Amino acid sequence: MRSKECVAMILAGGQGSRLGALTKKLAKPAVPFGGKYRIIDFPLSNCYNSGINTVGVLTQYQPLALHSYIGIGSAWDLDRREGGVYVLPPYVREKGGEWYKGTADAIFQNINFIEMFNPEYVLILSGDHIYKMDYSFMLDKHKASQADATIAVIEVPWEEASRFGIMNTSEDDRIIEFEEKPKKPKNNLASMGVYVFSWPVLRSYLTGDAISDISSHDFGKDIIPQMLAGNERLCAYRFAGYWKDVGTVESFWEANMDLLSDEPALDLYDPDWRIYSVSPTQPPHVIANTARVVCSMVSEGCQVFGQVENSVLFPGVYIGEGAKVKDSIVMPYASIGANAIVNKAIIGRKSSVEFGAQLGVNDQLEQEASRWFSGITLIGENLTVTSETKIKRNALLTRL
Amino acid sequence: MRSKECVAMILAGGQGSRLGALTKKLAKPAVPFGGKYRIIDFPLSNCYNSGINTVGVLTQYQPLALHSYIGIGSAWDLDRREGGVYVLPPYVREKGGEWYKGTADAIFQNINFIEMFNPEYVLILSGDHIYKMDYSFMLDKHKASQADATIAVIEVPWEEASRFGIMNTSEDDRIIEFEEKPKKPKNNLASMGVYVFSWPVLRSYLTGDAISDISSHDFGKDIIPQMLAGNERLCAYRFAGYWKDVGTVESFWEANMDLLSDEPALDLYDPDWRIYSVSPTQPPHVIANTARVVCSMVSEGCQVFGQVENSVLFPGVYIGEGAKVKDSIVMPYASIGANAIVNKAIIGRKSSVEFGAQLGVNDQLEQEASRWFSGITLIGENLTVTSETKIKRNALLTRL
Amino acid sequence: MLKNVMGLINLHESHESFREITKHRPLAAIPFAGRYRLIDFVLSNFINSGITNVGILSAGNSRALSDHIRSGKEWDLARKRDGLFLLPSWQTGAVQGSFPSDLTDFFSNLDYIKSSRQRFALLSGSRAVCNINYEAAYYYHLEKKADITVLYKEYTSAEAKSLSGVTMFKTAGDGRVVDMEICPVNTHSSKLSLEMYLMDRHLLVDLIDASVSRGGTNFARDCIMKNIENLKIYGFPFNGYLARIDSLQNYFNHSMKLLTPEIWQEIFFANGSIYTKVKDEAPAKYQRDAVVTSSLVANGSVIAGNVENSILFRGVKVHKDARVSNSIVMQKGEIGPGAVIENVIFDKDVKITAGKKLKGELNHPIVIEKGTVI
Amino acid sequence: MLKNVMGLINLHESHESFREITKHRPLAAIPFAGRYRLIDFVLSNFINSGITNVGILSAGNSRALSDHIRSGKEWDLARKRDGLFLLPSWQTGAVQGSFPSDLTDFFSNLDYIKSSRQRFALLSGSRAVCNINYEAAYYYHLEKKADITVLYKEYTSAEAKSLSGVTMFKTAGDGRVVDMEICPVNTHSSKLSLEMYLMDRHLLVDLIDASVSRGGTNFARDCIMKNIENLKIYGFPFNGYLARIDSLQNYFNHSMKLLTPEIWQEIFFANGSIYTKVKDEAPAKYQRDAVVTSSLVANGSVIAGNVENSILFRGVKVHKDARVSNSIVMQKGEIGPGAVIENVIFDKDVKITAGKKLKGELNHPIVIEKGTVI
Repeated sequence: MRSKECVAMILAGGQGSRLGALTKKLAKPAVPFGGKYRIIDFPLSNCYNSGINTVGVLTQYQPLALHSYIGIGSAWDLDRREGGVYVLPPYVREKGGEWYKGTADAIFQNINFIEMFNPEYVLILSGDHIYKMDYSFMLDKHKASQADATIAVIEVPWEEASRFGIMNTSEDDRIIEFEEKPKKPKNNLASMGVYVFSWPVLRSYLTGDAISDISSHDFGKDIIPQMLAGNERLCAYRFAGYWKDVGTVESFWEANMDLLSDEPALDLYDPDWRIYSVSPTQPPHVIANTARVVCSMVSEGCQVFGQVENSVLFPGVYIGEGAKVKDSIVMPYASIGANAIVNKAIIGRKSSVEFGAQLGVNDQLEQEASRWFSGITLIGENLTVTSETKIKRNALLTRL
Repeated sequence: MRSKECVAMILAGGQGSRLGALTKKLAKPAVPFGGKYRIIDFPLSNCYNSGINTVGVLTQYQPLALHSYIGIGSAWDLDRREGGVYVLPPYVREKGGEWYKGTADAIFQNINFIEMFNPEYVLILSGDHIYKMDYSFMLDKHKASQADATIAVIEVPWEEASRFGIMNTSEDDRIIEFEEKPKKPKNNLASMGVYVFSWPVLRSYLTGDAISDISSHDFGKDIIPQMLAGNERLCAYRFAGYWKDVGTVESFWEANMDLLSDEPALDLYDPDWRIYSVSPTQPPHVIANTARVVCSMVSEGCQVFGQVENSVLFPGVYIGEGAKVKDSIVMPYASIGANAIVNKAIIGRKSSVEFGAQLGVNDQLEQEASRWFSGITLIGENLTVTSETKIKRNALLTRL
Repeated sequence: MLKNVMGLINLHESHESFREITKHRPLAAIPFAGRYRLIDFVLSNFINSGITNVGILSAGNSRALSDHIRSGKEWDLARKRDGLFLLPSWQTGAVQGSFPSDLTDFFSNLDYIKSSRQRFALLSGSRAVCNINYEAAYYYHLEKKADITVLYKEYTSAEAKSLSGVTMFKTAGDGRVVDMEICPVNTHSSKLSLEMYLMDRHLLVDLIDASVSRGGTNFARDCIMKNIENLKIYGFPFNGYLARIDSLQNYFNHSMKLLTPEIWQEIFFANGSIYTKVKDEAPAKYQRDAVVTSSLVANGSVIAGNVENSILFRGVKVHKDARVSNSIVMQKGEIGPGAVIENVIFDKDVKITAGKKLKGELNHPIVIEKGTVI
Repeated sequence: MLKNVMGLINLHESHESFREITKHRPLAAIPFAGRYRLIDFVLSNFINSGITNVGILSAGNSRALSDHIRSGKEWDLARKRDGLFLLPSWQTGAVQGSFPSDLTDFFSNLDYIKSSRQRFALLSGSRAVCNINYEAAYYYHLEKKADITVLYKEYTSAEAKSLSGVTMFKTAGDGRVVDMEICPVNTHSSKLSLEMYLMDRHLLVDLIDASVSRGGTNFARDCIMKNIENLKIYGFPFNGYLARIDSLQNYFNHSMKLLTPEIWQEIFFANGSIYTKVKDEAPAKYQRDAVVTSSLVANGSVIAGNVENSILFRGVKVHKDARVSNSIVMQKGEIGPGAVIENVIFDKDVKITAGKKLKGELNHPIVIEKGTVI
C-alpha cells in the first residue's frame, strides 16, 4: 500500500433519532436529500473534489444500507486499486465489541486502519452536514500555519451562537479557547465539525484519551480542550458559504426548501464542484400537458400529470392528474394519486397517497396518527394513505 | 439491487491458531500459499470461475488485513456495480456485538445481507481449504435432485475417516446420517464444508437454531442433524480431485510441497480455471549464472544467486550466492544471505536469514527459540536470523 | 440469462439522411431521448439478457463513441475476462449506401470472435431502438434447431410500403425465411428485419471466412441473404415498440413519440433499465416563471421559460421568457431570455442569445450544428 | 506529485527496423522484459509522478494496443474524470520515416487537449524505456521559467556517433537548447533527446494550431525545432539507465542487458513500480531436470530443460532436454523436448516441436513470427 499524505475519516454512525421516521431503517448519512442525493454524498464528493482519495466511512447504526449504498465507491470515483473508500463498522474483538463511545473513540478504534496508509494528516468529517468545501485549501492553511490541528469554523448569527461549539480565537486565527454551547458566547465562530490533524499529534492524544475514565471520548468535548491544555497549536480555518446540520425534521425540510429559490445559496449546478451520487438508472422525467411545475426540483424517472409547487421530487415519483403538491419532499418511487392534496409534507420512499387523499390540511383527522410539532406531515416508507383520507398538519404516520 | 440466483458466503473468520506464527497477525484465510496466493484466493476464484459474482466474506479475527487484501475485489473480477464481494465483520448492535458463536450463527447474523439479493440458493464455503471446484455443477445437481441441502463430499482413506465429518448415504446419494468424527466410520465420504442450501429452508432452520440454548450453532454439529431430523431432503455431491484443509503447520507445509512434483495433483497452470490473486507488481525474476533451481516454484521479483531445491519462493525473495534452500517455503520479500543453509523451514514475510546462518540443521542450538514438533523450522515475520547462527529442526522463532 | 452468447454490435450503418447530426459522430453515437446515445439501447438489451462479452465493430474511429464507452464500467462490462471490446476498424470516413463494406472489419477482427468462449453469437446494429430481452428468441432458435435466427417486426403491407432503406423478408408457415430484400424501393414483404441475428459462433466464423474469400464485402447480403437456401434461417417476431432511427425525420418523429406515457414506459422499462454514461447532474430545476407541458426533461436542466412538446437533454438552460416548442435541445444547449425556437434540433452546446427566433417546419426541422452560437 | 500536469503519449514512432516484430502491432505494443509492453514504462512513469490524465495518440488502430490498455484499470486510470484516453487516429498503415505526420492527429484531438483541466502538458513517446520521476524536470521548468523543457541523456561524442535515427541537441551553458538535429547521419551534438517535452498546455495548443495552419506535419520539427529561437527551450538531463528501443538489434541487446542485476534493479524499481496488464499466471515452475542460468523468467512458465542467457515471457514451456540460449521467448512460446534454439526471438505463441533446431547470430537474431509452429 502506497502511503497517502492525507486520509479522511467520515463519522457516519449517527442514528439521527430526531429525524424520526426518516431514520427508522437508515443511518442519518444515508437519508435522501435534494432530489437525488443522500446526505453522505456531500462529504464524499467534497473529498473527491478536494483530491483526497482515501476515505474511511465509520458506520454503526444500520450499517448495511450505507455499506450497500457506498458499495465499492464507483459513484464518487473512489473505486481505486490503492486507497479508495472503506466502510468501517465497529470492530469486534474476541472479547466482544461495542458501539463507539464517542467521535474520538471511533477514530481511536480505527488507528490500525489509518496507519495502513502512513498518512501525515488526518481529516475528520461528519457524515451529516450539507455543504460544499475544498478541504485542500484547509490542508494548505494547516501546513502553512504549522498547526497541530486546524478546525473549520463558520460565522453564525450571534443569537444562535449558544447552540454551537464556539471557538475563541486570537487575531491570527489561533484558537485560544473552545466553549461547547456557551450561554454567553464571546464569539460567533462555530465549529463545523471538520478537523485537520497532524496524525502523530492526534494519535498520541487519542491514545491518552482512550485510557481516561472521565472522558466522553468526543472531539469537541475532550480532544480539543486537552490539546489546548497541552499547548498544541490549534488554528481556525474560516469558511464562508452554505453549511447546514440537518439534524431535525425541520432543518431537513428547510435545507431541501433552501434549494428551491431561483438563486439558492448552495449551487448544485456548478460543473467544477459536482456532488456525486449513485445513479438510479432512470430516464428523463416526463411532464404531461396537464402538469404545472414551478419553484421545484424534479429528478429522473418522474411522471408529472398534476401541479407541483415549491417541492422536491426524487427519482421515479408519480404525480397524478389534478393532484396538488406544495412545499413538500417526495422520496423515490412514491406516488401521489389523482386529485390528492399534499401540503408541507415529507412522503417516504415507495409510499402511496391514493387519489383524493389530503395531507397537511387543517381539517379533521380521520386516520390514527401520532403527532409532530413542526407543522410538517411526515409519512414513512412503504405506506399507503388510502383514498379520500384527510390528515392534518403535524401528523406523523409510520409503521411500528 | 437486482436479485441473484445464488449468493456465496465464505467463512473467513478462523484464527487458525494451530498455524502458529503464520496467523499471528493474519486470519487463516489470509495466509500466503503456493508462491503467490493467499488461501482465500481458492474459494474466491472458484466462485468467479463458477459464475457466482455475489460473495460475502465473513471475517472476525484480524479483519483489517483481509479487508485490505480483498479491497474492492478487482483481483477476482468481483468489483461489480451490482453484487461483487462484500467483507462482513461481525455486526455490532447498540447493545454490543460479539464473535460468531459458530458457523451457523455467522450466517444467521448476516440474514439481512443475504436477503438484500433475494437469492434462491446460498452456497456456504470455508475460507481455508485448498481445492479447485466448479460450484455450478453442484448447484445443478442440487436443483436436479430437488434437494433442500446438498453437501460436497470427498472419499478419504478409511483409516483417516474418523478425523472427518462422515456422511452415510443411500444408493442415490441421499444423506441418511451424519456423524462428526465417528470412532467406527461406516463410510469414507467426508464433508468438505461446502454446502448448497435452498435459502428459505436454511433461513427457517437458522432462525430456529438461533434461539436454542443447547445448540453450538454449527453447520456440521447442529444444522445438518436438525435438517435430517426434520426429514428434509439432503443430498451428497461427490467431488474427486485435490482437496486439503491447511489447518496445521504440517499440513500447510505439505500442501505447498504437493505443488512441486512434476505432475502435481493440483494444477495451477490450467488457463480455464485460473486462481486469481492480488498481483504484487513485480518484474520477472532473475536467475543468476551461479544459481541452480530444481523442483521449485519461483515467483516474480525474486533474485536467485544460490541453490534452491524443492522449495516455494514468494514474490521479491532474495537468495544469495552459495546459499542452499531445500524443502522450504520462503514468504514475500524474505532474504536468505550468501552461504546460508535453510532446510525444511518456513521463513516469514520480510524476514532475513543473514549470511552463513543455518536453519533446520541437527546441530547445536545457539539461539533461544521455542520448539515445534513437526520437523519444520518456522521463522515469523520481520525477524532477523543473524549471521552464522545455527538453529535446529523443530525450532519456532517468533516475536512475542 | 444468456451466458452462452456473445454480443457483436455492427456499426456499419448508413447515415446519409441525418444531415449535420452525424457530421461529428457515427449513427450509434447520436444523442437520443434526453440522456442516451443510440448504442445504449442495444448494449443495455444485451446485458439485461445476460450477455457479458460484447464486441463493437466500430466502422471508423470516433472520439464521441470511445469517450462514451470508455471502460464499459457503466454497463458493468469493465471485466478481466470478457467485457466490452471496441474493435479497431480500417474504415475511413462516413458509412454510406445500402451495402456497407463491413466484412473487412469482421474479417480483421476474426481472432476476437474465434477466441471468445461463448457458443453462440448475437449480432445487432444500433439503429433499431427497442427494449427487448433475447431469451425468447434464444429458446426459439434452439427449439427450431435453426442455423440462424433473425428478429423481425411485422408491419401491415400499407405500413411496409412507407418504409425505406430497410431489409425486409418473407417467411414460410413454419417461420423459415424464404425471401429477403435489402433496401427495396417497393417492398413485397411485410417483415422488417431488426438486423439482429443469432447463430452458432463457429458458423459466424465460417460464414465470414467463406464470404470474404469469395469476394464478399457486405455481411447482410453475402453471409445471410446468399445463404437463404443453404441454411435454415428462421424469423422470430418482436412485438414491442420499435423506433427505427434511419433518417433525421424519423429521429425527430420517434423522439416526439417518447412523450406518450405508454411508449415512454415501454422503451425505458419493458424488459430492464437502459444504462448510459452517468453525468452526475443535479435534478432539473423549475424556476418561478417556468411553464412546461408535454416534455421530456433530463437532469441538470434549469428552466425559467416556456417549454412544450420538447425534449431537453442534460444541462439545458431555458431563460426567462424564452419559448421552446416541438424542439430537441441536446446537452448544454442554452435558450437566451426571450428567444424562441420551434421545430428545431439543437445539437450539443448550441446557444441562442436573447430575443433571437428560429422556426422550422414539423416535417423539416431546422438542425443547428454542435457548438453554434446564434 | 504532478497533479497539475496532463500526459500525452505520442505513438507516431517509426518502426521500420523491427522486421516481423512490428507486423501486427505498433512499436508501443512490443512485448519487452518478460511481461511488459513498451508503453507500460511511460504509463507507469506518468502515474508514479502523479499524472492522472493521460491521452494516447495512437497512430493507427491496433487491437494489440487497445486490448492491452482496455479500461486503464491496471494503471488505476479507469476514472470518471480524467483517466486514460486512447485517442482516435486517422493514420492508416505503419509509421515510417524520420518525420511522421503526427500533427494531423494532434490537431484532430485538439478538443481533448483544450478541455483538459491541468495547466501543463508532458509529452513522451514509448520507445525511450527508463524509470524516471518527472518532478525534478518539473521544478527545473518552473525555476528556468522555460517555455519548453526537453529531457535528454548525455553521451560521449564517441557514443553519440554510433547512434542513428535519433534527435540530438546542443545546449548553451545555462541549459538553453541552441541547436537541434533530427535523425542526423553524423551528429554534431552529444545530447540525445528523450522526446519528452514539458510545456504549458495552452502553449501546446497554440503551437499545434500555428504549425498546422502553416502546413506543418511533424511535431518535433514544426513545433519544437522551428521555434528554437522564438521560445525558451531548456534541456534537462536524465542520468539513469536508458534503453532506447529503435531497432530490432537494439531491442535484443537491451533485453539482454536486463540480466545484469544492477540494470534489472534500476529499470524496475528506481522511481516506482512498472505496472502492466495482470495475467494471473501461477509462479514459474522449475521441474526436476531444469537447468537455468542467467535468465529472466516470468510467471506461468514451466521449465524442464536448459535455459541460459535468455528471457522467458509469461506461460512459456521448455520441455525436457530442450536448450534455449541467448534467446527471447514471448508469451506462451513452447520449446519441444530436445529442441534447441540459440540467438532467436520467438514472437507470441510460437512452438518449436521435438528435436528441431534454430540458430541465429548474436548480431542478427532470427525472428519467428507470431503463431508459427516449427
